[in-house]
Amino acid sequence: MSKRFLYVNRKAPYGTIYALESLEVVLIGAAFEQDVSLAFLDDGVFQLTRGQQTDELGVKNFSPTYKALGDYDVNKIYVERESLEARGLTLDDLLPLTYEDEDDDWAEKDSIKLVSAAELAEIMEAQDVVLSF
Amino acid sequence: MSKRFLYVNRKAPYGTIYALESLEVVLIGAAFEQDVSLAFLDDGVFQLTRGQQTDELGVKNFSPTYKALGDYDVNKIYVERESLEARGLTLDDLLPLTYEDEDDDWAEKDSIKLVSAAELAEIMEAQDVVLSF
Amino acid sequence: MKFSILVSEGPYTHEAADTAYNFTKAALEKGHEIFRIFFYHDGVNNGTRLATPPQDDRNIVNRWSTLAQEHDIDLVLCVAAAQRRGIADADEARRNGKDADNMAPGFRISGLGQLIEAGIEADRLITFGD
Amino acid sequence: MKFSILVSEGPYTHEAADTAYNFTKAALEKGHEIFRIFFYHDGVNNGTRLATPPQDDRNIVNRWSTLAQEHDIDLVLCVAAAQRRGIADADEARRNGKDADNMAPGFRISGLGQLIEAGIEADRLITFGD
Amino acid sequence: MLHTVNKSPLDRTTLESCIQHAMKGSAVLLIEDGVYGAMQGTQKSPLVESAMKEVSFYVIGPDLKARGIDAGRVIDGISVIDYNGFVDLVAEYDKSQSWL
Amino acid sequence: MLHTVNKSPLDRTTLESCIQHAMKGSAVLLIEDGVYGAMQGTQKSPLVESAMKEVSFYVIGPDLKARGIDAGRVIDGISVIDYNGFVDLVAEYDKSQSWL
Repeated sequence: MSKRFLYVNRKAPYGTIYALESLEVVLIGAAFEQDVSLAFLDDGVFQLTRGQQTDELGVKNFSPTYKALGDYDVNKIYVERESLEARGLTLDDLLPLTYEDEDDDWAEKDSIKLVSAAELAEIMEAQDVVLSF
Repeated sequence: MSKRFLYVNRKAPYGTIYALESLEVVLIGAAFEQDVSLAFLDDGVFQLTRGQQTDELGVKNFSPTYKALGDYDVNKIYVERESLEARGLTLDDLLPLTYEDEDDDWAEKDSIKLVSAAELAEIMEAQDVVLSF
Repeated sequence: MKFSILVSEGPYTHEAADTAYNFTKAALEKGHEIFRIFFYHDGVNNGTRLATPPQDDRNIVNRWSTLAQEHDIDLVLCVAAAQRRGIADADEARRNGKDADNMAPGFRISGLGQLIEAGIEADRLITFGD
Repeated sequence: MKFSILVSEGPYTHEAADTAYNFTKAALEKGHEIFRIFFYHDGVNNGTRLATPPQDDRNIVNRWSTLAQEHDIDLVLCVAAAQRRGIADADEARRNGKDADNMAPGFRISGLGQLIEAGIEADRLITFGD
Repeated sequence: MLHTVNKSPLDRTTLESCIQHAMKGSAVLLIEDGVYGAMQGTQKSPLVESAMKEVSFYVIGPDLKARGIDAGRVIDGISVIDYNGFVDLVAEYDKSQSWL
Repeated sequence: MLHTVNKSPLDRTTLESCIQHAMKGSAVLLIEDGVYGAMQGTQKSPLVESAMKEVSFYVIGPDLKARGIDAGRVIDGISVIDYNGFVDLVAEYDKSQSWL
């Protein structure tokens, strides 16, 4: 019996290591055949912004890895609307994350679902294991 | 020529180590014959609350050390009024910190000065070195 | 009931290691089972034997080692997090060409899969962090 | 101008160590003098030679060691903070009865007085922390 | 679900975010610096007082005592518990989420 | 005085406290996660925009770029600088205070 795992991301990238090390857990966890979802809220939505360029900072740019999540069958990525709005962002500011749906002739679909805080609360409540970073 | 050193304390005690390790710097710094002031604002005012009892937590109670500051000639301790008020606290909730004034026949005087945010800004501006924790 | 615990911060700097310890002790006293304690992020710094805290303070590393010994608890340091931060057992040190190791007794180093397994196998997973 | 720098967080976990490094490099390139870099709180974790970060990432500890060697910079780890967190040179390890040490080249361990002195002697003291 | 909050609501938005996502019938446990959220008469007390209509609040006694917060200053209706109570809460609710 | 802020104003009260204590003629430099305070159109932009009448604001370009914040989204009047500019600011002002 598989469990429902939710990874909750509430912190901005680069200022601290939590975003990067959370992603490492998700990638390893993908091999365990559990039901996996990711939630991005509060400053966590900044993890998914397009156009990250880290050369001048001298640190590793790990944002391309989010685009690989679809290949790992991690395609339930919930982004909270209220968090985006408070930061002056829209979905267009975020990386386009997609996956190929094997139940629909491998059609390319969006992994990101924009949800309200109330909807996200329901999603959190529906999990078996919640890991927060 | 002595420099004016200000130690700025903005974090609550016990949740993180900054309050304790800041105090260790102040005690060592007291031996250097500089002009020393301490500022407590934001959650830093919680460092000075009376009645701290850490037995059940299993950590060291370092709040008695603040009372020793007067003996180290550290007696300019600024507490911000707005920070206290936002936390529902008054001076009566804080440790009574005193020193003996050698210029006034060793009379016992209060080390804590309650100041407004505007006054604290002036005090910060009047320093040579500001160390923040 | 079977608990797994995730500790995400190092000793002393954040209270997380204290809360995790107090929680674990209470759980054991109430007869619960601790499936595993997994140390991630700066949490791996709980597993160094080179710490010498002041004598009038608690010794967080030794507390974990003692708990592991007395209750046969599985204390796992994440290998990737440990490598970044310089925590190594003898094997890891050799593999990485280091001339010394620093892991404390009672801990072992393993992969992140052990955290996922901890979430799958236990009835509850609880996280202590910053 | 003469700068002193205080680094209050460990490598990787917070950006402070990166900002401090980038600032130091820029200051040196502009011809300023670095009187001392003092590592306090978790900042002492910048000084372990046992770290093995991923090959595609920066090596924060080695960067400091190289900087110290090339520009003769005084990198000081606070002894009290280092003892709490398990960073030791050979002398400290012997004094504390430890069987190993882990300090990286280019660093030295000393007291908090070195931080106060850094504040007194330099024209500017700037802090990088969490 | 059991939510834990370990940050001061005067310093961070964590408690506010937690409350916004805590559904009716769930519990919020204030630990570490989160216990400042249990105090009466602070700028953030109304946040908790209004959330208590739908959510049960708990606070760790040893964390309150360490910080010198007398039990009499805790908002009415918040239960002060020890680590045994913490363990019981984790067992009682089917899962926990730490708001870090 | 040069003030530095390294925390997101959406997560912490740090920037607000800094601004409250920055006197006329001083400078605030946004670094690390503090650079989110330089963005237009966020819930906290008005805080910075109104403080700019008395205080000069700067932001670290490499930190903006790492986070994918285009220079066009920075509040008008905030100067984008690199680490050389950071060094110059520290030299220019007689002291610095880090709001951690």
